Amino acid sequence: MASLIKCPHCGVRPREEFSVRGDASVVRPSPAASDEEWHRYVHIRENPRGPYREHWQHAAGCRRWLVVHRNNVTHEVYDVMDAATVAKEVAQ
Amino acid sequence: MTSFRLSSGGLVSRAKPLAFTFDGRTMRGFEGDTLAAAMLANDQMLVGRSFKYHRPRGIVTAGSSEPNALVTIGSGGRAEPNTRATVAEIYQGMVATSQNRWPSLKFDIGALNSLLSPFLGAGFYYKTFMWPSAFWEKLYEPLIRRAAGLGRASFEADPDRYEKAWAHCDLLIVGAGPAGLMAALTAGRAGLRVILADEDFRLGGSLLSEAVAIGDQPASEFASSVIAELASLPSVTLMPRTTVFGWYDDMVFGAVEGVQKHVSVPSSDRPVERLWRIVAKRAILATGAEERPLVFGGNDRPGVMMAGAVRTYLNRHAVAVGKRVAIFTNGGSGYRAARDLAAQGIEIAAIIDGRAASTNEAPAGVRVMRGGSVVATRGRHRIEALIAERSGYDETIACDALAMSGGWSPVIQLACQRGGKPVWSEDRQAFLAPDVGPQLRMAGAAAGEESIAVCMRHGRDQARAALADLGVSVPLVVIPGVEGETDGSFSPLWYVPGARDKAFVDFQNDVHVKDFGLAQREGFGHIEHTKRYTTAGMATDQGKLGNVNAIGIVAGMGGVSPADLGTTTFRPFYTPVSFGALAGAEVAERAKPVRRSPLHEWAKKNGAVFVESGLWHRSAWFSLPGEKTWRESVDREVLNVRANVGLCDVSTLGKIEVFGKDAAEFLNRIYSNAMLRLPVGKARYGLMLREDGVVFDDGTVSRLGEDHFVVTTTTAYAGEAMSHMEFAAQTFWPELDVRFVSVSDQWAQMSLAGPRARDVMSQLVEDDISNEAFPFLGVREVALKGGVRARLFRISFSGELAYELAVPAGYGEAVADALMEAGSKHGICPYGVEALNVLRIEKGHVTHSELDGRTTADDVGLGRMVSGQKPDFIGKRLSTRFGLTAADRTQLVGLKPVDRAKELKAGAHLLKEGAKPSTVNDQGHITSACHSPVLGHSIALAMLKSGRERFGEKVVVWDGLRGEEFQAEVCSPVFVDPQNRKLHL
Amino acid sequence: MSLSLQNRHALEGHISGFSSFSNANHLSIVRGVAVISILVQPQRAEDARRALATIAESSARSCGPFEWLIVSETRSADSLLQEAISLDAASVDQSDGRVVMRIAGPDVRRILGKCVAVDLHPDSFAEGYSANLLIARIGANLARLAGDCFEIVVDRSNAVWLFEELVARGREFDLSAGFVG
Amino acid sequence: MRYSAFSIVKQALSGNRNWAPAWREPQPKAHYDVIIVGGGAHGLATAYYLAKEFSTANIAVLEKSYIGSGNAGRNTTIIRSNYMLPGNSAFYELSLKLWEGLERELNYNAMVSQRGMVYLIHSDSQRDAMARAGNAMLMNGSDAELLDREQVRRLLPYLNYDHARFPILGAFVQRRAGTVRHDAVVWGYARAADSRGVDIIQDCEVTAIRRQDGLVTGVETSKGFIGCNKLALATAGNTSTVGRMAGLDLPIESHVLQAFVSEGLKPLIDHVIIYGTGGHFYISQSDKGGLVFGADLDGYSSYAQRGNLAAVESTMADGVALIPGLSRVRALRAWGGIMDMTMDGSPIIDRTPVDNLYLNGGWCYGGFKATPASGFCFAHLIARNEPHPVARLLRLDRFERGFPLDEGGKGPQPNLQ
Repeated sequence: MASLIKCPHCGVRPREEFSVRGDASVVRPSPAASDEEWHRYVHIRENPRGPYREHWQHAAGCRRWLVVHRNNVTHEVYDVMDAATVAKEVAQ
Repeated sequence: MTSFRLSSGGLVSRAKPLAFTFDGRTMRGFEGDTLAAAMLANDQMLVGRSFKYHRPRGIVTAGSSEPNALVTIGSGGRAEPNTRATVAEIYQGMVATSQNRWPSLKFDIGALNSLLSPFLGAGFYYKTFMWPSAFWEKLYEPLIRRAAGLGRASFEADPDRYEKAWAHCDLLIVGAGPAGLMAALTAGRAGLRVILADEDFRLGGSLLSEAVAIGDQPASEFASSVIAELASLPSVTLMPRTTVFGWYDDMVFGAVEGVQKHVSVPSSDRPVERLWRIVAKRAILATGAEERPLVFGGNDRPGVMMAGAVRTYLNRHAVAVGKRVAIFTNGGSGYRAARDLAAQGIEIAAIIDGRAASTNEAPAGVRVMRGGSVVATRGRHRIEALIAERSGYDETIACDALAMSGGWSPVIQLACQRGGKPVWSEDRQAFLAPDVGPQLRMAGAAAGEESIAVCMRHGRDQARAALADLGVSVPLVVIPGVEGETDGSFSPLWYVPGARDKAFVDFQNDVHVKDFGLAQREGFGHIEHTKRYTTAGMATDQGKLGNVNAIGIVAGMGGVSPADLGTTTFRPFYTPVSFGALAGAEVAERAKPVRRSPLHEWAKKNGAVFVESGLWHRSAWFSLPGEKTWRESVDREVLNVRANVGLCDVSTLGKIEVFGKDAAEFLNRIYSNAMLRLPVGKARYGLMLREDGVVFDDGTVSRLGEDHFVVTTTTAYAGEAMSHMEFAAQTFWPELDVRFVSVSDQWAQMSLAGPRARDVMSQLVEDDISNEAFPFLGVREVALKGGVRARLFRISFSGELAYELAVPAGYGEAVADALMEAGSKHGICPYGVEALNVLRIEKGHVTHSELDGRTTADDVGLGRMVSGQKPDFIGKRLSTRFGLTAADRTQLVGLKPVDRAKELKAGAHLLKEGAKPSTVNDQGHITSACHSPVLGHSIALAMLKSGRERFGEKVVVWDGLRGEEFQAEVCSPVFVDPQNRKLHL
Repeated sequence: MSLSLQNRHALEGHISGFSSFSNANHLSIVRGVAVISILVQPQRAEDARRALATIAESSARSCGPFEWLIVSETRSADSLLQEAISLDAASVDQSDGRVVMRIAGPDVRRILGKCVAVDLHPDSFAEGYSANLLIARIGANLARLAGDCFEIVVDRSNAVWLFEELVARGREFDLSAGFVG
Repeated sequence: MRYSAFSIVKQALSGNRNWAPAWREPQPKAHYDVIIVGGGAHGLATAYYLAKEFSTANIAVLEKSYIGSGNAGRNTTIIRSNYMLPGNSAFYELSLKLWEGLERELNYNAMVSQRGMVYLIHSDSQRDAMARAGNAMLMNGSDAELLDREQVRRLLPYLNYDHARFPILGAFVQRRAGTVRHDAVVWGYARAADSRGVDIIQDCEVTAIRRQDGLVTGVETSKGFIGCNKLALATAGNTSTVGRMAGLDLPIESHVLQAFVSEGLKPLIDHVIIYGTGGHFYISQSDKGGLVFGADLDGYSSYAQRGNLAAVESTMADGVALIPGLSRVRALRAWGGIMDMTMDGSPIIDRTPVDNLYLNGGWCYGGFKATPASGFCFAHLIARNEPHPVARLLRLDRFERGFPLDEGGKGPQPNLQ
């Protein structure tokens, strides 16, 4: 994953085409959520070793945000999905 | 004369002699020689001095693991220190120079260190040089630094070019020896995309050094015929002179190709080196095996060489390393060397075999001392004799070279670069590659195989297995028989007891067996500690020769198996890679891409001085004849804008076109201020926050239609703002119908500012742009005379009556010319970003100097732009955290020096009067400062604790860095037209 | 004030040192190309993809799952924007914001292999395929027009940079360059 | 055994056979007053200062591998204190002062070399930011200077002045900054701590933290259970993993940062040089002759201790852009360290919601230079149960309360810090 990422829209692309934002497991709380929930969303990270979901943008390609599901020890990629698809699933 | 060129044979082109120099002495070699081979042919065995003790050192290997024969090749900007003579291909006129010696290679003052060696054991420097402490930097350290290091690098500019490329294949094969060739043939004949890479300039690997026959051909001819077939296959790419130095994630291999390292005068049309990123579906490492030195007393004397290297020089280069060669071995390799040497009529002084018994046969008439060992060597700059010991009896044997072999270590580095640990094999007495999955397979000697015949079959079979993974089945390549191979097995011998001199493990770093003992005694028993404490394995060869011996020795000292000790970690680069190759063409002015404004040429012809701004070149100011300083130009531009009118290129602003029925709702959530009910035909200043409530970026939002907006961002944040909006649209609110695309490049955008702006603009625009028809913050599409459609925005950064005109980029220059012409009678001038900055400071407008990623909207006086009404927008919730709303936060203020002659500078801090400069007393700092030509003195914007309550107070501007301390008066940050009358003219 | 406004190509004044003949490997800078961006809602992407392929005298270049560039040498941007309306797509003229280059010749893959990371083997980058990607460190759209002919659509501000990079990478193969159209 | 020139001579005369081990290899006791998890430079320094300055007896340092196996041995060895914000500046300045006396303090030559740091300036806004930081440092009693372009050219004539993509406008200089031999810091603190009775236990991995009634009672390890009165975590690279054993929620994301060393060369570069606008690159030369250099995070969450080629290439390119003469110098080795990046780029030395559990972590890539102050302040916190004055803002709750220490102004995005 650190050299090549398979974009679900564009195919295999070099890491240089992507920018990384961070943990994709945190979900933006609703406006009604507590201060504590908002703080945790912005600041607290589980930061596990092993399987991990991370937001990457295919910045020099389709410009879609992706959820890269991968292992942060072996760098193996399990799958890459469009982040909007994931967000809609989470919302349901 | 001891080492010499044979009168015939070898794989060199005797018809192509080449002259080169070593330390000023002219020597001759042939095309096909390495520098080491050619030096040996010229009887030059002494090539360098060791790192610590400056002991004389000779050529040890015939390949990339060479620890000693490091020379500087070339001169001036082409000087390359630490180049291994054993791999450097000679060319006509090559200049090679020895290193780490003074005044000369033969007489080196540094060799006195040898006398001090009892005091210079591992880690001695940690224990001394501590007093007095000031002496470390001034005396001890400079001495150590001068003594350390190897070659000398040049700071002269490199005249040559480099570049990078990508390659893709089904099967990458690293190493073109017996296994690699058969693997390539197997996959190539089946039509697969194959890349066969080898660090050598001639493909064939060990077959080039062998005297055996394969089928009915000599080994090297067999190799040539296979290579010829591979070259004829369209899907096969042969890459000689290409070192695969790293295995990275996702089957990407880094490799460096020497394109013109072997030519006298490189062509400027091609690079000297090319970096390859090779993407392979499968890979086979057929990287061979490294012969292990034997660790015995005096094993570093010039003339002591690896047995395999002796054979390479003999069979491939037709160079005999000596006339009377002794052999010290613990396996079959020594006997092979003896056989090949004898076949060329070289005298064998003796074979000293560390094993009590073996099946290996010596050539007829050669004495074999079984169960013997070498305990010392003699000779000054070259071995003259060795002292062998057997059963307690010494014997001095005269020789002029000593071929040693301690067995073989498979070359597995690449396979272990991604976390896999080498696995000790009791059976092979070697570390083998771990199972790293089916994508990467080891073949041949790299997998621990021994004979050529087995390696060839293994290469073929591993290729078949790799292709089977890819779902391809291929026919068997028929492999001819190998004649004349002998048993190459060995028994491990980590070090030879009874050494009478230092027994080196790491030649280059001068690490000998006693250093390991000391490290053990002092508690540095973990192999990583041993490495770091003794520096074994940290030289330019990265322990290729010595590490396995080091592990064997340390394991022995601890009474454990090498399996228990493990290895140190293999990391890129397999062999060192030049900065140039890794940088490629990204050098000098082309280090980063350059973006050009569509008004670049217009600015240039108007005398612009450009400044780097991110990747852009922007016009900083426009110099007129007679103006001596940039300040003169900027002051003139500012005054002209305030008095008449000026034209500024603002094309670099980010411009994003936003569409969709939810576009307004989306922008309302992205910006902290209200956007939902922005009328069509109107622009609004907008503020974006980060989710933590701190200001992210600012810009304008213009509504072009009910569902159609165009927003601008700052130049610096254009990319980030776009990504931020995309992230929000795609992951927070994918249900909204909002679509946007960057139109930054479509529009040339210019700001026309000043009281005469309308007079100028109206000459170009067909539409009515009177103040009534087109008031402040109006936006509309207009038709320019001449038929071009444009967008006109009545917005102002300068505080003057101003327009921003956006025209299709190709018309930018023509329109700017037309504005200049229309403005000529109104006194128009072009102005740059420096004047723009002065204009905005005078007006108290913030930029990223104030919005520095720590400030809130309220800090910079824009608290009203954070809507309390909207249910949700990015940054809303965390913007109310206690610390972000604390009363003593710094706030934006203006500053005027009390003594008007003083110059305020950004970065100065603020103190209360009478307060000592200290962190506790720090009241804030100046964010932006300039000379205001309107006010006639220096002004500044500053962040000051509770600043808005302190207008009129005098504070001390403290700038210890530049030796300034003076009073300034706190004032409103708006220095010019605080009632904004001019905006509405 | 009467005006006659000239459109200036981004590479005007930047192409020099080449003879008027093209070599086997040649880089053409195409003038007067209409380029528009098309953006559709995700649920309409499939319909749009099919419809875009039918727009006369133009080619659709894929930029992302819901975004295309429509490129035409013969039609005007306005007429292409009209087509977009019938597709219920958002569209915007980018003709001045993009520069179109074509690179062709027997060594074109070797030249482009120095600039792009994707595999240009016809099995993976077939004729008619197009995509946004990094080329010589900047983003652009690359399309394969034929076996040894590729078209690049690049942002205007990056056009000089990309042109210079391609020329430098092509020196080894005698790449020539010039305007067409 | 005291180290000195005399001891070297004396030992040499007896064949170097009588050197004592630098530290013992004790078996863990059943219980300690303080257990420090993590035998890196910070953990060992903490143990040393606890024993020496705060008279704490009965301390153990538990290391899962060999001491110094983490980031202590994977950095670019630079020490400096050019921090701008209150909360960081005093802390890093204390660290620099402690470095200055380290050798005599430890009787171990860690080769603290105050070679000076030259941070290049390539834009007006960068100069303004540097001036702000420099004045903050001077106010705090540290040293800082601004050089103009010609002064930089005289000091470092080999930089790219005439063909630079981003011209050099000047430089920010801290003369007291420099380099330290990183492994020697680990060994020096270990030896000094050991001599004060600290048990350094290697190959002892903590697998669980045992708690009872809201307090830590000890740790489960690969060598069995070990009890303690106070538990202190200094496990950079694994802060989240170990913290989770005690239920800590941390504002940390772990990233990989690569560093590099070149082949050994005769003295070439005499300073620490940093290039930070337009590109990113920092370099110094070790006493052994290798150029030690690095640049940015690879940019993604990783515990792999190895990086990707793209980051290698951009590092080298920025290096050649700055120093064209590096073109033909060869890089020898690349390695990766795990950076525990916080949400503001600054570290944490604080108590935790568990009363007798203390946290030292989130060092981002500033951990090495912080070693002495980190150890000193952490020891203070553990012994006195209150923060050392210079570390009082390095709090865990600063994010929730809105007091981030964001030197870079990048916001809560760890890979940009």
